[in-house]
Amino acid sequence: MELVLDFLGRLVTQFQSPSLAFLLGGIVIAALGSKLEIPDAIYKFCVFMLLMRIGIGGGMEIRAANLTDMLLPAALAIVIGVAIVFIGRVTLAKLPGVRVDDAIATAGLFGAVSASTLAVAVVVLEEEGIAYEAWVPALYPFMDIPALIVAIVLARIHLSRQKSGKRAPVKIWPIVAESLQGSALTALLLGLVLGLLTDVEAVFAGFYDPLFRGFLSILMLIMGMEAYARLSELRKVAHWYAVYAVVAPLAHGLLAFGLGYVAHLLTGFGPGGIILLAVMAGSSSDISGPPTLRGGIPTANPSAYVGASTSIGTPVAIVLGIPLYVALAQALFNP
Amino acid sequence: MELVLDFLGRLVTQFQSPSLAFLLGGIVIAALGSKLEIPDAIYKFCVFMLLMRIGIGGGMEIRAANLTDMLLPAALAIVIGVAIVFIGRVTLAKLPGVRVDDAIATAGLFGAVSASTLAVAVVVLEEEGIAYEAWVPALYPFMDIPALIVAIVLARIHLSRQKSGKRAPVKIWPIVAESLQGSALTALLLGLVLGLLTDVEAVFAGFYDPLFRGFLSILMLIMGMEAYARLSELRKVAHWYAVYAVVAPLAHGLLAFGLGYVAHLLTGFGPGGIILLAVMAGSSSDISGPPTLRGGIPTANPSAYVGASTSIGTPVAIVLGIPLYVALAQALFNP
Amino acid sequence: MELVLDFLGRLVTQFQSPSLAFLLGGIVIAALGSKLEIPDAIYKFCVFMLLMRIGIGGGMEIRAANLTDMLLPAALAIVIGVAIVFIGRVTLAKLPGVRVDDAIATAGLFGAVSASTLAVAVVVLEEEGIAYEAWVPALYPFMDIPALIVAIVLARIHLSRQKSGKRAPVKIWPIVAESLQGSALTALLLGLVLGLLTDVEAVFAGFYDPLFRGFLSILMLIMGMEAYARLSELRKVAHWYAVYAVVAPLAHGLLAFGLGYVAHLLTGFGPGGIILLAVMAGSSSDISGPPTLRGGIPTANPSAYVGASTSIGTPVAIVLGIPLYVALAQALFNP
Amino acid sequence: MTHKATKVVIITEKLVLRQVTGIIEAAGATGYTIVAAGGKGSRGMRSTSRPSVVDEFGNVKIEVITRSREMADRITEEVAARLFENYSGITYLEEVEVLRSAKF
Amino acid sequence: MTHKATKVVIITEKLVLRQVTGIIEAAGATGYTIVAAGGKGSRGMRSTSRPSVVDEFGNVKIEVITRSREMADRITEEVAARLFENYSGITYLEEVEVLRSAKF
Amino acid sequence: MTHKATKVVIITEKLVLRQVTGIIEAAGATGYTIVAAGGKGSRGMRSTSRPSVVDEFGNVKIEVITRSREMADRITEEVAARLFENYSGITYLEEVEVLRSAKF
Ligand SMILES: Nc1ncnc2c1ncn2[C@@H]1O[C@H](COP(=O)(O)O)[C@@H](O)[C@H]1O
Ligand SMILES: Nc1ncnc2c1ncn2[C@@H]1O[C@H](COP(=O)(O)O)[C@@H](O)[C@H]1O
Ligand SMILES: Nc1ncnc2c1ncn2[C@@H]1O[C@H](COP(=O)(O)O)[C@@H](O)[C@H]1O
Ligand code: NA
Ligand code: NA
Ligand code: NA
Repeated sequence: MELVLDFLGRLVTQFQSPSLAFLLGGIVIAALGSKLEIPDAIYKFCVFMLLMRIGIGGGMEIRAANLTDMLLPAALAIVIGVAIVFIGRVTLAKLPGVRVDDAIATAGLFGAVSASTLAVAVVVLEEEGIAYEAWVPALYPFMDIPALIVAIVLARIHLSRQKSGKRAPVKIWPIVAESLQGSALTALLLGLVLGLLTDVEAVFAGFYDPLFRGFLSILMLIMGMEAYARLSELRKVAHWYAVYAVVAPLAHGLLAFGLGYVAHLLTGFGPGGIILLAVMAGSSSDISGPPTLRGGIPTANPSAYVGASTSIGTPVAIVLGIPLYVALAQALFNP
Repeated sequence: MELVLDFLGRLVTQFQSPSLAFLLGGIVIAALGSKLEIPDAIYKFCVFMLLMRIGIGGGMEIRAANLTDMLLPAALAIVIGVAIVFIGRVTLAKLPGVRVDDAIATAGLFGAVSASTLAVAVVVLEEEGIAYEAWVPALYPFMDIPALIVAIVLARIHLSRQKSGKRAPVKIWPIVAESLQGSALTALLLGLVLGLLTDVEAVFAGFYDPLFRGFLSILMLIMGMEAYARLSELRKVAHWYAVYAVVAPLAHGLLAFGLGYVAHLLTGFGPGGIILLAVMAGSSSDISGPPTLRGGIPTANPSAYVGASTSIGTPVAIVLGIPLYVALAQALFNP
Repeated sequence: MELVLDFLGRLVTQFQSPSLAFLLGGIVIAALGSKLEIPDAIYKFCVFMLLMRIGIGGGMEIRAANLTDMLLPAALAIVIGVAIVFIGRVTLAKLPGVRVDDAIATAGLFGAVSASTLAVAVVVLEEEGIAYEAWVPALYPFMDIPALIVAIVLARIHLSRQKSGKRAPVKIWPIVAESLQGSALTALLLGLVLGLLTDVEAVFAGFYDPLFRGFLSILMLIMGMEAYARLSELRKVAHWYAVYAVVAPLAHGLLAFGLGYVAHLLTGFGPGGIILLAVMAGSSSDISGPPTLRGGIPTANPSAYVGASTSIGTPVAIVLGIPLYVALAQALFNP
Repeated sequence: MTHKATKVVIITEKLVLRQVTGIIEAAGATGYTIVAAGGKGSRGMRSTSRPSVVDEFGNVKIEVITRSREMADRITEEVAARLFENYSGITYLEEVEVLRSAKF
Repeated sequence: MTHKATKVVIITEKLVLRQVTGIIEAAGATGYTIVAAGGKGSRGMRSTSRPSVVDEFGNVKIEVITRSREMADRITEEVAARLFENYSGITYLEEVEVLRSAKF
Repeated sequence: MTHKATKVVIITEKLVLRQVTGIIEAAGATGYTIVAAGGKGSRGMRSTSRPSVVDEFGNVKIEVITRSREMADRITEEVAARLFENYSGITYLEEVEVLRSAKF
């Protein structure tokens, strides 16, 4: 009961939090027909700043961290990413009116990670004063890449079975390479390596870190406008996608929260880390995922998976997911 | 006499003020044939930052403000915006060699408000240590929208009279909607609402506010280059536009100053607020006005109204107007 | 011996310095096939910020400086810029398989100055706590323009001799004007004038200066990616270009260091200034030089000169050059 | 197998893009392609919605592959009549051969 | 002196640009030109690699001047067969006259 | 009513854009349209005024609708003679039909 009240209280407060306010602002102005344009170059730059900030911050922390502490959470990230896709394969893909490859692509996107949702969670934790192992955001690729790979592999198995009855072998490495070479993971990993190996403290503290929240606010505005713009696409596909997009983020987040709590019991993984793990699981990729899936599962309809993720999945993951995990953590750790 | 000396002193000093220096720098390098290019994306981003800063700042203040204090200045803003257009209709439009619809469009543009001129004034006030009611910049749309609407309505009345002898009804709401949906007013109003309703203090104080002056300096540079580039267009139209563009900003500014002073006597509207009201009246729209007029009065020649505003109106409003109103305020309030 | 150790120590440390780390990071991710894209608008903005920061900073210092102190270093800058081109004319241009006009263009590019290399040196000096006459970066055009002019003149003399046997007169002024009107020199000189004549301290201290290092880091990343991308072009031309691109930056830097030391003995030119003079000499232009040369020596193959400069010259100038001159200065001045 | 079709090209101010695409859709075309363009013409200048110094691409070039010559003519005439009195712009037609005849 | 050549135009999603240029190079063309484009077609939407609100130019228009009609047909058919089942796009041919005949 | 006209297309390095438009204006054309383009040709590379990693559009595509075939030929030959020895570029002609014949 207290949990519910705490969650609702947080929900109300969060509507005033800047990230969410910009997200909702974006939805509202798009709905009102605003012609506001954020140039593509600024959008890309916001994303770059975000990923560099998360990467460098993570890298600087890993230096100080005990590497063995990271093993279990990293393994969990992989397990969660893979599990989400299989769950989608046996639920969404079985629903009437849903094409199997569209469903697999959607599950892949929801298994992958949204850098901007993760960034919002980082800001919320900092505002709430909840400590977290700063290397946790660096687990991003451990969940992201496996989810995309498994989705592409499952889709190809399905397609080759449909066609010929027998399975054609799927090459894994090109999919991994393509993910890593994509702009999102490159920036994140570059930041990670720079933070780990070089003296970037000054430029981090004087540039990437202070500007991070501002650019995040702009990115949220864009994502809000985008969420509204994509709604019309979602209307063209089976309504099951909308149902999945509401339920899946919270289900995935809670699953990850539970596994994170097990890690807490086993190795002392902290509450902030658990929340971030849940946020990553509950988020759906908005930057790197779609083009990878478009290339890897070309027969899948992007209106289905991008529509579900951008229009509903991301708003749900941010608006409902983040306060839910924070409330859960408060209930469990500061009862 | 003292007023004149104070004004001249300010004028000289202002030539060293950064905003003006960048504006003049832009004019000079354009005249020297510089190939410096500020990318369109950066230009749009500067404008966005400016409007968000003014909007959020205004919104945060309105929270604390006494709403009844705002009523009279808001009403004055509307009156001034409308009056400027009517003044143009009976002066500029009657001059020889001036087409009526061109003149009305020009008056509409001078009635509307320039966000960048307003931003320069805000910086000057802060540098001079002159307090102002922080919600005054938020009066922007109260002057801007009525001026554009009245201009479009007057032009259509003129055109339909020319054609058919009888007046066709003009729909007001689409013009209001188009103004509000334009990128400039959306950003300003979005900022206003965010500042009013949500906890954006952190991102305001850490991003929008500190970066504001820097982006304003870049915008001034662009506007200087643009002023020079448009001069050649102005040469193609009647020289009365040049005369209007020199006289109108100061006349409108002084009119607004006078009305603001009346508000001071009636309700205690402060000197900083009066100056900003005069600056808004004296400024001519550079971002949102031109496309609205281009769409609303398609027969009017943009070389006339944009040339007059960008090449002469804005430099006069900034270089002469702002120090004039500041000197006047000093003379009146700190004699 | 100590010098060598000091240099090697610095070299190792510098690999952790942020500027270099971003440069190497860019090379590595390009080599790994990353699809990371920094938008053109952001690239141009980084360059603009850099040049304005150098220009304004220089201009503010010149105000305080004793102008006669600047005479000898400025004269040296001219001499060095011109000398580098003549050295290239009698070395690179005589090598087998090297076309004379290609060689002259290459020497011109290496005589000209790289704003980004200079900016890295400024950051290194600030980190190392080595003082420098802040007007030294403002000597940039004194070395840059003469080098480009002499290269274009020598190339035209060569070409007209080839064709007709007799020399056609070459007009100098258009080349100077074109250099000055180019985006790089305009921004630098605009900054210089603004810093010299106007009160830009606030916007400098609140915007251009603090953001400078961050944008420099992004520029280094771009230059690293670019260095790798251009390597393939370099492979298409004679391997002498690669040899020149390794040797020339250090040779030019040491020559300038020596001349700077003479100025030290004569007029007390400081160690920081000597280092910056050497860095300018050792750098090769990446922004303004190539288009000027492309227009001025149209017959020269840009694959040769841009490839040599971007792929090898700039990395050598930054990675080896800067620590070398710092080590030399330490050895000479703090023995 | 290819077959003949007519391509309509419209170059005009960005400001009236929505009106042009409205005319195209109303004419029943299956699609259109838009490219950002700059240029100079008899009016000498373009729409003025934003500083020309930062934006060389104030025009748009719109191309429509039409099934029939009649549709092409209809689009061309409509655009010229409704827009080109007040906005600068040109329009012209080209003969092309399309592959997937079914699409147009 | 000019002589006739065939221009192949392909308008498709930016995402498959590399595959298209691969087909063009494999066919032996001497070059190609790429322009950023937006548009609307039968599929109604474009690739989704980035927010559509910030990027109106999710398509590319690729033009190839080909020496021979056979090469033009080969490129057109290859692109249609390999890409247009899963990605949106159109392709068409135009007759042009080239000046520097040696180049193509 | 439409009538025939010739469209000149020039694809070359951005660096020489001013020289190309100078030639076009000197030839007496009523206007031209410019589009940013990227591409690959026999020289394999483009002008190098800025990092290629950030700028895929180092070329420009310029189109001119000309009143007469003679003007088209004059522009084409002038551009080829004055620029294409040192700068990369191609040029070709297309037949088009213009609507507002008075304009060209
Ligand atoms: N002769 C021409 N050839 C190619 N494009 C033209 C021509 N004339 C006009 N244009 C294009 O059409 C736009 C509007 O032309 P105008 O209405 O003549 O000002 C110009 O900005 C050019 O982009
Ligand atoms: N009739 C048409 N005319 C011009 N461009 C078209 C046409 N149909 C389609 N396109 C272009 O081809 C792209 C893909 O079309 P589609 O495969 O029909 O979705 C669209 O986004 C347009 O850019
Ligand atoms: N066969 C071709 N088809 C289309 N465009 C071409 C072709 N050849 C060259 N181009 C364009 O012309 C530019 C210069 O070509 P080049 O002079 O051959 O390097 C290239 O960058 C392309 O944009
Ligand atoms: Na996820
Ligand atoms: Na006004
Ligand atoms: Na040099």
